[in-house]
Amino acid sequence: MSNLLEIRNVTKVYQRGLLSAHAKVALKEFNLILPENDPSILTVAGESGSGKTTLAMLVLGFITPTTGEILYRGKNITTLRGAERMAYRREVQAVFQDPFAVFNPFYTVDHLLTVPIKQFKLAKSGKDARNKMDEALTAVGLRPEDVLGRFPHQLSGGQRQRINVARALLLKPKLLIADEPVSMVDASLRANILESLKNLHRDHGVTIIYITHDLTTAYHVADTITVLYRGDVVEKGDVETVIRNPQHAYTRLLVDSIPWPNLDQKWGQHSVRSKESQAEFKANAPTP
Amino acid sequence: MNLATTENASSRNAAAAGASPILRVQDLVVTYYTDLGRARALDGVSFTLEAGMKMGMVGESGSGKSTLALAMMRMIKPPGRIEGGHVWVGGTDLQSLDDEGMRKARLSKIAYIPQGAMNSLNPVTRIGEQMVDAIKSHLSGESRQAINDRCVWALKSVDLDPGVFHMYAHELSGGMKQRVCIAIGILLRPEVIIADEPTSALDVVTQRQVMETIDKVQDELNSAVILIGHDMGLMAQTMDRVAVMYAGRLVEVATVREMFTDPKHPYSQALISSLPTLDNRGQFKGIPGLAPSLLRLPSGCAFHPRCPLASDRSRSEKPKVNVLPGGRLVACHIYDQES
Amino acid sequence: MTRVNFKLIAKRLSFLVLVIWAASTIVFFVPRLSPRNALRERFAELARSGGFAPGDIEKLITNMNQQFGLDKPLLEQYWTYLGNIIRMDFGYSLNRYPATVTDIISQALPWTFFLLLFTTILSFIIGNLLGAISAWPKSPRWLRGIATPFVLLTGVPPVIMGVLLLFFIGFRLKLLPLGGPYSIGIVPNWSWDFAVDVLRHQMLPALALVLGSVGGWVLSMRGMGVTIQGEDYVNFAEHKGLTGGRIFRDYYLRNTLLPQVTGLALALGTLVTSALVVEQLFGLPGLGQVLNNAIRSNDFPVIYGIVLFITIAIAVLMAVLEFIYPLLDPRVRNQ
Amino acid sequence: QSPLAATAPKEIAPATPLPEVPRNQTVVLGWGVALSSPIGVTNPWALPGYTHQEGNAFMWEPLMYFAIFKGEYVPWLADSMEYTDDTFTALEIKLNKDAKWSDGTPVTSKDVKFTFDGQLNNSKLPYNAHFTQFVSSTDIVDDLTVKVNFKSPAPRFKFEVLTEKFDTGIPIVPADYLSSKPDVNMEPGSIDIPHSGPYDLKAWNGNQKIFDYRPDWWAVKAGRIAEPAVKRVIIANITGVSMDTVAQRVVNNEFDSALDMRSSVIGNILAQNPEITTHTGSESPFGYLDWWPNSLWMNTQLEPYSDPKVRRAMSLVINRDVINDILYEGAPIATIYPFPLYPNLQAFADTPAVKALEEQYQPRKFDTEESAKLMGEAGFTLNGDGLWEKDGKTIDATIQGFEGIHSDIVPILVEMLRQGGFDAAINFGPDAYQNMADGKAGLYMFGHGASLYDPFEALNLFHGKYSEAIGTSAGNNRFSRYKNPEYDEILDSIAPLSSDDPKFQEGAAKALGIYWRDQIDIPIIQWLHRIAYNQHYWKNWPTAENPAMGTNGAFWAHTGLLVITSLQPSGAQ
Amino acid sequence: MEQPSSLTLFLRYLNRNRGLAVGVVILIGLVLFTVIGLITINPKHAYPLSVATKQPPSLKYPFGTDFFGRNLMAAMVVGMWQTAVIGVVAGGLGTLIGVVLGFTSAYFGGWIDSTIRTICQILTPIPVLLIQVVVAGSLDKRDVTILTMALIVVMLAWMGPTLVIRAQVLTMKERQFVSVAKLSGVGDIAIIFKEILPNLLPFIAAAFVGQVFSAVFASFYLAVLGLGPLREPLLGNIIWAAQLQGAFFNGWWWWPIAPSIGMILILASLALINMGLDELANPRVRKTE
Ligand SMILES: Nc1ncnc2c1ncn2[C@@H]1O[C@H](COP(=O)(O)OP(=O)(O)OP(=O)(O)O)[C@@H](O)[C@H]1O
Ligand SMILES: Nc1ncnc2c1ncn2[C@@H]1O[C@H](COP(=O)(O)OP(=O)(O)OP(=O)(O)O)[C@@H](O)[C@H]1O
Ligand SMILES: [Mg+2]
Ligand SMILES: [Mg+2]
Repeated sequence: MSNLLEIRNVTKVYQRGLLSAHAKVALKEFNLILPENDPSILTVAGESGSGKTTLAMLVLGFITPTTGEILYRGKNITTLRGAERMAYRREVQAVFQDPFAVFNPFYTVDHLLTVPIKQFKLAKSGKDARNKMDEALTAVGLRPEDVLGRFPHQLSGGQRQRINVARALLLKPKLLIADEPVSMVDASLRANILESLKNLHRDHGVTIIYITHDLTTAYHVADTITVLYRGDVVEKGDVETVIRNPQHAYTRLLVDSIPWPNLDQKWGQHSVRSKESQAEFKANAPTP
Repeated sequence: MNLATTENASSRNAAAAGASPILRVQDLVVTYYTDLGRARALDGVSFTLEAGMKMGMVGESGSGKSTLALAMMRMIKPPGRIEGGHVWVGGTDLQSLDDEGMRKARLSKIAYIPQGAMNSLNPVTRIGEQMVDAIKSHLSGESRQAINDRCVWALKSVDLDPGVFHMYAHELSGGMKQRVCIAIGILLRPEVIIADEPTSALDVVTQRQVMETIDKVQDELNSAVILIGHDMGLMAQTMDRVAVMYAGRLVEVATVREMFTDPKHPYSQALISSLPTLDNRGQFKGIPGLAPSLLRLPSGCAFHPRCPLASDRSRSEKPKVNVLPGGRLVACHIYDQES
Repeated sequence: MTRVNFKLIAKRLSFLVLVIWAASTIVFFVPRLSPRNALRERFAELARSGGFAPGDIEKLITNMNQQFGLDKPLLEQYWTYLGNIIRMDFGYSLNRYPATVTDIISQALPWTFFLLLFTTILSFIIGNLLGAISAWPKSPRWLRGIATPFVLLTGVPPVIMGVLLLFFIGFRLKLLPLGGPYSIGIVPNWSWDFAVDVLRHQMLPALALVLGSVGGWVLSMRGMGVTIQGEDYVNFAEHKGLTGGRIFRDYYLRNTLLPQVTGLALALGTLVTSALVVEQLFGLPGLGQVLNNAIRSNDFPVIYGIVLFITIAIAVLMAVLEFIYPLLDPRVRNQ
Repeated sequence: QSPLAATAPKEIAPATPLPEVPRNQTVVLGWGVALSSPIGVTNPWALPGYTHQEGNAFMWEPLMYFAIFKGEYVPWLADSMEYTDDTFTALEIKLNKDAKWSDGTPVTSKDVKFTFDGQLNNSKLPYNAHFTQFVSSTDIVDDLTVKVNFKSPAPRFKFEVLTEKFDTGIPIVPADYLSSKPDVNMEPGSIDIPHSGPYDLKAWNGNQKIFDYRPDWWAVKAGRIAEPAVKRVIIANITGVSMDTVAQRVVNNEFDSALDMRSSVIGNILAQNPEITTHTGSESPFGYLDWWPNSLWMNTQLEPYSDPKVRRAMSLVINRDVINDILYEGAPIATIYPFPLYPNLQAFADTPAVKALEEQYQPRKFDTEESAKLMGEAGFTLNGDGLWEKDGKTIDATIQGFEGIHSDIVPILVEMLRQGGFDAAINFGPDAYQNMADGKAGLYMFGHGASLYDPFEALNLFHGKYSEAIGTSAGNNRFSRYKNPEYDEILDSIAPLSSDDPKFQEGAAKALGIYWRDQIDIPIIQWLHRIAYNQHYWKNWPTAENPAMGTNGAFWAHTGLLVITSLQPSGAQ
Repeated sequence: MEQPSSLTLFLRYLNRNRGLAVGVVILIGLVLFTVIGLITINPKHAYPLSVATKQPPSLKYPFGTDFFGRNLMAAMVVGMWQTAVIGVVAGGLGTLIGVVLGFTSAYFGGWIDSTIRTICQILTPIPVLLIQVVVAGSLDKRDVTILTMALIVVMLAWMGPTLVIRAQVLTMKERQFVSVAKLSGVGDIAIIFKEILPNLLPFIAAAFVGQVFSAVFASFYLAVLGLGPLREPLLGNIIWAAQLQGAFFNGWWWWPIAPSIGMILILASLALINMGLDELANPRVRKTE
């Protein structure tokens, strides 16, 4: 059985200056296997600076691991060339956090959809392309005539983020990396977008790596979860188990701090043992 | 243990409910005059709040939450304009004050803790200086010692080491900065505190610490707190009352319990049911359609295009605010007859 | 906390050396690319002004070429020249031989220095205040309007400005002297009267420079100001109920002024060039006038010397500002 | 390290405060004080760097001056200076017995011999060429008598070299002081050097130069002149200052005189201050004739200027009437002669022989058609831009000139040439003179600094023996590089003759004819010095009506000493 | 939602950004003056000896005539045209070099970047105008033409745009749409030209205008020092000539006035436009829409 993606012992160290001794270990000996024929949704959670985006960038091939390797369909992604590389580019896609920054402000939002169609030769004719775009937009609940031909700033955040999801739909990737796709979106829209993502997974068998710091949505979207703390995996497993019964102290603190919109689910139910252990995890707060 | 505190708070709130409100907002109207047209960002908002109460203010982005806060502070800047309404704080009508009077009222009567504390502190002066600044602008007669004591008290109230006094903003973490802002906000023990999304940029753990700080401070001052945000979870965790805004109007105000168990307005209902909880894993129910643009609001009830219960009347007539038993406010035609 | 960062200092110093090297190299080779012979021209000029030519001009030129080392291969001259620069020895003026370039610069420098000091400070203060005021939404309308004419004045080259001032204030109104560093016949001395006399003579040239350079500051300050205006901390200051004056001073001006300080060195660069013309126009015996004469007579040691001197001054000023800046701005203090 | 550099002061500041001298005993002159000479150089033999123009003329004196507008010698250090016979091979000089240096020692034969031997033996000194050509020896007869022996007849040596007028001639230098110096060319002089002139240098910096009168000046006692009224001379620096400002400062009585003005400015100075006068009073052309008539010189060795037809064609497109009209308000300044029309030279120009030649060659003629015809003959054709062209190349007619003095005339010439089809342009760069000297360029605006008394020196400028190859320096400003044996023969035959000799007149006319025939250069204008004399504080400036000492009024010339010492107070406070 | 037409929006923008509007209006005025002038006026009259001399402004000679008999009207037209040529050539070249180097530097990074950046930084403190004066002074006068003037000006004027463009490309490069374009299979070159370059147009325009400004200023400066092509009626040359002939003193005030006002208008309009473009390019400075 072949694996779609395999991450083997990947460590990423950011070097500040050329001579600087201060190196930042953003991700430590990370391992992950995503099988090809069993698409799933995997959540990577963790507080700010824990290495989530670094992981996404590694998988997308935008940065190279310091040690370890990332295999796509059994091949190291840094060595991919020609058609294989094109296939990798096409099959591994992303939805990013900021629904504004992904649009080139110079072009209308169509650009986001037409470029991949052209580059990956997804359509036989202009008409075909237009049909495909309409189809994808409709699938995420947008009316094509409402959004096409507009500039990014003329659309709302929700609309923009859904166009992003539509782009992923259009490309029907094998692997979708969603790096905090709803953190900049209104609470009331989150549900809509996550729903689209889930549909994508269900209807097209797309494997999704859902990156978030928001455990509430993670809990709802994912099958399995990996919790990162300063580049280290502190806990991983089935979502239900991890959220309901966290083992690691950090995970417990995290889960306990989730503001559930539920009057019976108040903060402090899984109480943290002592103030000290909380202080231990006070993320990055310099002592005065 | 925490539940117990909540119980305490609610009983205290119940007691306070009888008292006369410390904050009264009436028919506040704000319009932004933009190139593309007039945007009525606040359309006759009225509510009251008693001392010691915490009210959450939720609503989609652009629904006018920050505008409301700024309007209460009389800090709407061009192209915006306050076009009507009153804000009473403890018997003073802020709209009737002259500019100097309003300046004095800020911070001493009504304090605003801004959205994005990350950038709200002057990067080139020490935190202490910024605190002293604020005190001196209001209490000219205060002695050095008194000023110092006040600052130390405020910093301690928000769980910060008094050493912060001598630090610069860039030396603090996000949570600390947010707490410094709160400390500045309470320096003059204002009667009303408005916090605009104080936690949206923080991660969950810090978020919780900040909310607990606000709680604690309020206990000490017994002022009325308005917390703006769009995270229903946060509201459920910390607030006494929740106000829901939609397109510049207040569509529902209710206690937290009522809001989560029995939302009245169709928008509130949709909002509540779209929330993920531990019990409904994997089910999503978004609100269909899109938020309207303030520039071209739908006629009648602004929510009608997305409302499953919309009637012909919703399409043509703006619903007025109905007062339901227990002081609940709902702006929907459905409840017209009940009042 | 403020540890001396030797690595940074070393880096800045080596950068400084590179700047000086680049400037001296440009200045060395450019005039030599032309087939002209400065010495011959110098003699020619002497001959013309005296109405005669020395008998054996060629022989003289050979002599002088030897004396100035101009007969050596270009590269050898270049090395000698670099060596001399390191010792701050710019050689002799061809035109005013036997005066050395260093002599000439040191005589002229005080005039230019004071003129520039005076005008830089004045235009920095006026320009930044006006710029800040014009970008500050609460400043009175008439005050905001005042900035515009100054911006337009940047379009007036210093020559034109100088001529206009001379014509109207000097010729027509006879308010200020028409030129020269001090009144004719006075011997420089350390007296109050002399200082006043000098100041009166500096007024017009300084005015010409200030009027022309204020606009630059207004513009950059305005850009800065508009940026900072929207900053949350300025808004928060208002929420805190601070008075407008205090917000303007402590929150707005302090933040906008800081980055402007770094612009000082480059502004000085432009100002020096303007001063070149203005000094000439007003007959001030400063670096500008010396340089002008040198250019006209192709007195290249003097040209090198002055251009290099100015470059070094600007580069050093830039480095100094870079070191001082952290002291002014706490944000960059520890890193 | 050069000794001159080591000893030259950087700035001369008086050790004790200078005595107060009221404005009405002070004369203020606008001039460059540190433009071409280094501060502190007062020794006439210091080199390079000495110039008499920046006030140093007030310190040094010659054997004799020449009063050009009276046409007579003014004996000075010398009482007399006579050729011993009419073959002009020896000259006897008798010095004044009262002449003294500023240190109180007398000026003697020793100093004269030292001066002459220096010029003869020191190739760096300006008159070395003259001395080596003519002088064989200088003999001391007694303390006050010197005899100069010539190798060949030198009828003009007394006038050209030993007499100071305009910017030529040599001063006598102190033998004792200079002979004690290891290298006379490297000795700055400063305030220490003994000098015979009446003014002592007191202060000198980039802004001004101050001279104070020395009451024990020998010339008063000797009866050469009355006690001067000017007790202080200040040369105020105006280097690079615009003409407007200088003019205005003259109008404001700040300056008593300043460098000469362009034609356009001088009239307005008079209009604005009635106390100011000029050589011709308030009448055009406001100036006196300088010895420096300007021509468009051409390098006659360089294509196409080597073709007399082209040279003539260029002359034919110059309209001298237009020049007079535009630049000089109709005053007849444009000229056809290579020498200034001083009385004696005017007489020469008016001789029937010269008149006949002028009729024959028509040097003043303006005729574009004839010009075009000549150009056609020379093988040129007009191109699309209306410019003469040969082998696809237009004529490089860039006029080399000097910004400060030619900025009015040269643009006009350029335009006239262009209208005549010559591809003209301007070069006022500092390399202009160099281009003239080495002959790489073809066309130059320059004066003939030669004749004052008779036409010989002017004509001698074109002698073939000075015709250097292109690339080597044209000695003594002889830019034409003209070579014509016929012409040389005429000049050689008149060289030993006195100027009043009829043979001389005849030969000179013939040479002038060749000058016109071959159009060796194109004479353009007489050179005028338009100097403003401010009479608010000082009267008795030399003008046409009041010749005073008979010199020109340029204070910067060698004769400036006579101008300043003859000034009389106007009585203004 | 109905959008106002882009023309209305543009006009409204100009109304908000008054400086830009005024600058553009002045510039259009100058261009019209030059173009109409070139059509209707005999350019020969821009040179000496073509008309009566020293005439004050009149119907026949709106700007008067000068000492040498130029019609100052014609001289202004030709001078403006030549100034424009210098400005556009020098500005264009400088900007082009800046854009190419800036992009190369920022996009490829590494040693290329550090070399280009270091060179720029090293050259920055050197007073450009002085060097230009030295260069112009060293040139053979016959070689000084309108074109060489422009080249002299370009010589040390490309560092500014290079650094600006480089900084912009660097931030652009980090923008997410570039990542998205990569994900869409767009190659490096296409990313530069199709994704990044269009967004830099306001910056490039601003850099261009800034370059034109300094080019015009520098050429004017050189001309006023008498280092320009002297026969040409460049505005600086006319002022230079007027100064040499003592125009103010002689009461020929119109002679230096016309070119001075012309130069002030050109430079002021460019300064205003540059300021306006700055506002357009920098969203933080951009006034709210
Ligand atoms: N280019 C870089 N150079 C140096 N350090 C970096 C770089 N990018 C990220 N880091 C550091 O690596 C760590 C992990 O960063 P990363 O962006 O992966 O965190 P994250 O989990 O995505 O955080 P967030 O929730 O804030 O997006 C952080 O400490 C960050 O400061
Ligand atoms: N300065 C302004 N100019 C024009 N329109 C404005 C301005 N400020 C706010 N608005 C408009 O007013 C409306 C209300 O804005 P407001 O900032 O109060 O919303 P909000 O509820 O605080 O949103 P968020 O949750 O995003 O902070 C929005 O539609 C916004 O576009
Ligand atoms: Mg991230
Ligand atoms: Mg808000």
